Amino acid sequence: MSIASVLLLVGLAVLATMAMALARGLLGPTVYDRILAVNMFGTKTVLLIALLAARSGRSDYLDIALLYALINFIGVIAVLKYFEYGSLGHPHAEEGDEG
Amino acid sequence: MIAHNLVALPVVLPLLAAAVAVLLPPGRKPWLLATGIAWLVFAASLALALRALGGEVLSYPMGGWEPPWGIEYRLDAANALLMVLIGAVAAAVFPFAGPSVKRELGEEKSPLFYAALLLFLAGQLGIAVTGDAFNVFVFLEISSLASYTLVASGKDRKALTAAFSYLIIGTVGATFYLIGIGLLYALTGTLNMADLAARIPEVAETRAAHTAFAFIVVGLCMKIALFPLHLWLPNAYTYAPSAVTALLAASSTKVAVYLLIRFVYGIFGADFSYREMPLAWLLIPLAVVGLLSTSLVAIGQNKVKRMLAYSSVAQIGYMVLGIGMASSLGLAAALLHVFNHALMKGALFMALGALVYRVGTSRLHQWRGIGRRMPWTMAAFVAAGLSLIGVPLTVGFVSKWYLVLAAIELGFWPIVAVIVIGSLLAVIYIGRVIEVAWFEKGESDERCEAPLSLLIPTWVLVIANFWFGIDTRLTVGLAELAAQSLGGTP
Amino acid sequence: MVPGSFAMKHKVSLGLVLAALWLGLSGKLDPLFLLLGAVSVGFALWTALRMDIVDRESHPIHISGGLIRFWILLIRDIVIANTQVVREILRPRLAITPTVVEFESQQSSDLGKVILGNSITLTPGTVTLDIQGSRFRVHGLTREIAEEAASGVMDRRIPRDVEEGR
Amino acid sequence: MSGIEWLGVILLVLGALLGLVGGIGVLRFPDFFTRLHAAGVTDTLATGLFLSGLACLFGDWQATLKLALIFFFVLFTSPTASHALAKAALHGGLKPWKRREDPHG
Amino acid sequence: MDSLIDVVLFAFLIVVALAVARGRDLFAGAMLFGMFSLLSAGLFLIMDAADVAFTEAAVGAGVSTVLLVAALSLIGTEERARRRSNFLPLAIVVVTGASLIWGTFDLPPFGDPANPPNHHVVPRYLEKSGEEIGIPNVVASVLASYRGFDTFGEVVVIFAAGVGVMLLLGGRKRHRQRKERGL
Amino acid sequence: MNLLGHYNYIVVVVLMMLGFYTVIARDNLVKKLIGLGIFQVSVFMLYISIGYVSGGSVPILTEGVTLYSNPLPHVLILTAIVVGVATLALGLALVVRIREAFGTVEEDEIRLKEDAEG
Amino acid sequence: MSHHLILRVVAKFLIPLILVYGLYVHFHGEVSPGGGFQAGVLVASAFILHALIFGLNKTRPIARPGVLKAIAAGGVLLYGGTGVAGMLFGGEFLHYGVLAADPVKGQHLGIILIELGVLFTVASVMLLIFYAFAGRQKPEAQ
Repeated sequence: MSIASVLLLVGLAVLATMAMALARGLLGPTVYDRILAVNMFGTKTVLLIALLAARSGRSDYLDIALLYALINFIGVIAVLKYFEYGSLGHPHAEEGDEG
Repeated sequence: MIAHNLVALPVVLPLLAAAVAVLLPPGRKPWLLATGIAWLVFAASLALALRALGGEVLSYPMGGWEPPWGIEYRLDAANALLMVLIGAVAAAVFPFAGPSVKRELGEEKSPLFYAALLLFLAGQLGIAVTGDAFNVFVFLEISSLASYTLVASGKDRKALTAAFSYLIIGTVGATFYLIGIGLLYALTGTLNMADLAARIPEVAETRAAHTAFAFIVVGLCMKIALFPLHLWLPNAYTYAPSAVTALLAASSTKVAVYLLIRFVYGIFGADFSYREMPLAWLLIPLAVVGLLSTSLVAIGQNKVKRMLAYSSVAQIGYMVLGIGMASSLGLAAALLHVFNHALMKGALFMALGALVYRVGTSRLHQWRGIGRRMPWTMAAFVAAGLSLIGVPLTVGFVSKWYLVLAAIELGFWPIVAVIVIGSLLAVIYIGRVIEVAWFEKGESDERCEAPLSLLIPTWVLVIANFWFGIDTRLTVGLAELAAQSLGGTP
Repeated sequence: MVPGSFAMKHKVSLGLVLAALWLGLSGKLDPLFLLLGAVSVGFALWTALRMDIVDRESHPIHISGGLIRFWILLIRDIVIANTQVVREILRPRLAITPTVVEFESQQSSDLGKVILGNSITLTPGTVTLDIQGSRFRVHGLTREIAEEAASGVMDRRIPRDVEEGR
Repeated sequence: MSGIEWLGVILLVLGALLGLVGGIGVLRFPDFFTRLHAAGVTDTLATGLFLSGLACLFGDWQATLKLALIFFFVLFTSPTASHALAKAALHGGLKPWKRREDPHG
Repeated sequence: MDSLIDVVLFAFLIVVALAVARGRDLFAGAMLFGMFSLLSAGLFLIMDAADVAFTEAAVGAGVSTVLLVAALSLIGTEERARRRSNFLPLAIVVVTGASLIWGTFDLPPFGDPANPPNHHVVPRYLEKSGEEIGIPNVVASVLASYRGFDTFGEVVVIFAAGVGVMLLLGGRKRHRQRKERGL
Repeated sequence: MNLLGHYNYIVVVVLMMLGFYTVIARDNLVKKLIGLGIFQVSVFMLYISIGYVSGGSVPILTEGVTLYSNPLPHVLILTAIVVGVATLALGLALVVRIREAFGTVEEDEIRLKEDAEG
Repeated sequence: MSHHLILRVVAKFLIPLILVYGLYVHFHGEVSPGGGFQAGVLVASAFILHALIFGLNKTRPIARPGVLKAIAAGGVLLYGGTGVAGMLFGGEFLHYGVLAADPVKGQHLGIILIELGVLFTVASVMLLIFYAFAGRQKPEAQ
């Protein structure tokens, strides 16, 4: 068993997890389930990219994973904000720090 | 230094000026800047055209990297003709835009509006001179994005939907083009047009080359608005602000026609396009059907702007007819008609803009007696209309004459008949406007001529219609030179 | 929020953190890249100050001693909780009893609440649903897990010095 | 394979298996809130094991640092996103599923 | 290793694209589009296009999603069921796709180092850019120097989009006037 | 012709056509834009497939590596991705304005409203 | 969303890190994947995160639309200006080799300048576009 084949197997496991997340995203039923699925899909992709980086032995690929970990968060926040307030600009709620 | 970089300047200047325009305060300044730039571009393109007329081919390596490694700008007779055309139309339309746009849209957004106008101009010029197939895509998108914006800034809410369908069709067209270029790149490994032309014969037998050709042609035909793919055009022209319509009608589709010519003759070669691929069987029927049917539709319109828009689709039929004939003469006629149609449609839409400036609408029934109230403006409209019909001594006559000659040369008599019928249909729709404007009685006879700032640019273009109708040395010379260098016969 | 030297301390700490981040990412020590790094850190610091986001909340340098112990215990908790949840998932017939519990936390500072809330969420099996004042609402996968979360073990573990300056 | 590589492989496999289990949970559990817990499994321990396994295989300090950074970010953002999501769902009127009283709610 | 992961990723992509084509929820469409970009970023990475993957991840996951969500917050997310017949679009798509597949059959083999693109123009970039430009990332040197003019065009495209969006969405005054006239 | 060696191209074409179908078959304007995005991204995949060299490495000059993937398609696609986002942004801005002006983003309903206006 | 306690604290913590990371991606574009465009997106997304959590009204004074517009135009002008400088020094448009005595140094200088131009334009335009969408109010139901 070489490292390459281990990486392949592990990669397939990650892909299987992604498939399950995708299935949840398509099944729903609520919109929150979908967002959850997308978020999970995102973290798994980060792992997949990190795995690909390990395969090629290039640490600079990890930058992509890092970028994605950061950006994914912003996307989820934007979606949530939309669901809570219906608008991304949302002028009020400056006060009242605790919700 | 200027002489060395002259090829790049017409593209670089408006691009930089667009960035500057955004920074200017709302008001007249952005307009003045844009106009100045347009004149500079026109001057530069004339200087270039004179050099091209001498048979010179100028190659300019962007970034100092010689082709095929870098992006080449390449000026020969065909693009020189196109550059003069774009420069001339811009030089006339930009001054016209000032008062017209101020009336139609207000001044608060003028920095952004003129930035978009300059970007559009730069995009068109970039497509015209670039010698790199991918660079074409980039500039196609610059000018397209700018033109979607410009169309959408029209007053009527339908301008928005018109711009949206333009965006969808335009992007699909550009993506088809991109697919074609990708396949060509996979086959030849180059993006430089001259290099492509040299390497395509080796792979001409492959199916991938045929597919690439098909995708490029179909993609460009969407941009050209060739008959069944023309549905975006009438609305876009009708609801855009007048100055924008004049500019779009005069240059946008023309640049796409030029690209089609460049690919069909210059890159794939007439031999491949007409022997290997049945291009003539595609183009000529579509052109004929499109020409006749849209001319008929134009007659039925009650808005003059929409009528002219349909007439534009019909006129595209003439150009495509010229391309489809696959002869040097036909190609020269097509190039000539590209130039001449830009002059006449530019003049027509500007005259129309001047009329709308006072009347407020282009609905025909509200134009009763307008000829007596705005004689000079209406006279410009009629003069340009005569050119559209193809009356001798106008540019319209020159290009149709060459088209007829090309058809006769090949013995395509039915096509001669189609050209004549098309002209007769143009007589009908232009005649309707003349009838309403001069021979029907309006509510008042008070004189209300359009302001000189609109009239002068309009008349400049109208006079150009006659000038190039009489003195055809520059245009015919360039067109024939281009047709020769592109190699018209299969 | 906190004037004077206290705020300065946070600026310096943020600057150090950012510089460390740059060096770690870049791994290059030649002058050009160090200069670029200084520029980048300067820009980020300047923007952060303009955004007014440099304070004790975002840079809790005042918590020191208990933090390591807290982390170790948290990691242990996470591992244990994971095995619990995995067992629930893999049970042939689902036996979960989802429960929502509410409890009062002793944390008075926002930072303390955030640490508690995120720690609860980080441990699988429990998710912080809402924080109202000092009242936490937590969703647990089973009743036992939820009740354990409400018992306040985690709450008491958070270092006291989070509260400093309040 | 050297010792550290063995360690890396074991960690990786463990992480991937844990992730799979989380995925099964996300599919199996009856409602959104319970699925959140299953997703939490894949976010915390699975990610941690996986990334540390990769760090062992890389054996390069810069890669290790970047992997640690990724883990650190995931550790910060994932519970935050989960919490925000749960809060939004509650706010949006989603009722947690309960055994016995209403098995399909 | 590559080809297996490749196949699975492609399968995901097809599922996602089908879901977009068939689904009715615009919001789900936006999220699926984000996933699509992300998966394609993974594929780009497998095919050694790290810079492209980077950009696609940044754009697809970040910009596009945020923009789509922002726009949907102004538009609403429900999509009405379709009434027209699907026949014509389907026919167009099948014809286009079939011709494209027909055309790609005799493209040079996938991944073969002997393919023409690898022997014309590009060798110069790979062999000389080190000494001519002096930076190791060949994509960056081609992007910024050899084909710097394309990149200038790219910047201008972004700028043009900014100008367009500001012209269309900036300022509320004109919008109200239009609505009164329009309706 | 070699089906296995070309499955990459075939799948990419299928993806393109799914996107293209969404553009031309759906009435919802936002859906059209999403379809357009998928269409474009699939074309990008075609380009990257063309540039792939099996056994090659990412085109960042590294000592000891001689076989690199073709960097030129990467450069082209970087530009094209940017063009894609720009188009998406502008298209969405247009859709927002259309929604404000017509109260709907379904193409056929808009057309009905337009025709009613004449 | 600023009453989201946890989000607020985490965002405060993350924003500076995203900024530094974005600039790292920018400046290391020559040796590893990345460059002006990706960095521009990252920098813009740091501000977008701020706007999402603290509200657009808090972000606008920090990155004012007027200033952003100037930066966007400035980026294009910086790129174009570098090109024009190539012309002025006797080369072609965007010929960086002539910018310094040693062509390789010139190339380096030119690339740094144009990448900065890309960064400026992309970051500011992305943010401006976000402002344009998020700052608009939803039309009343019709």
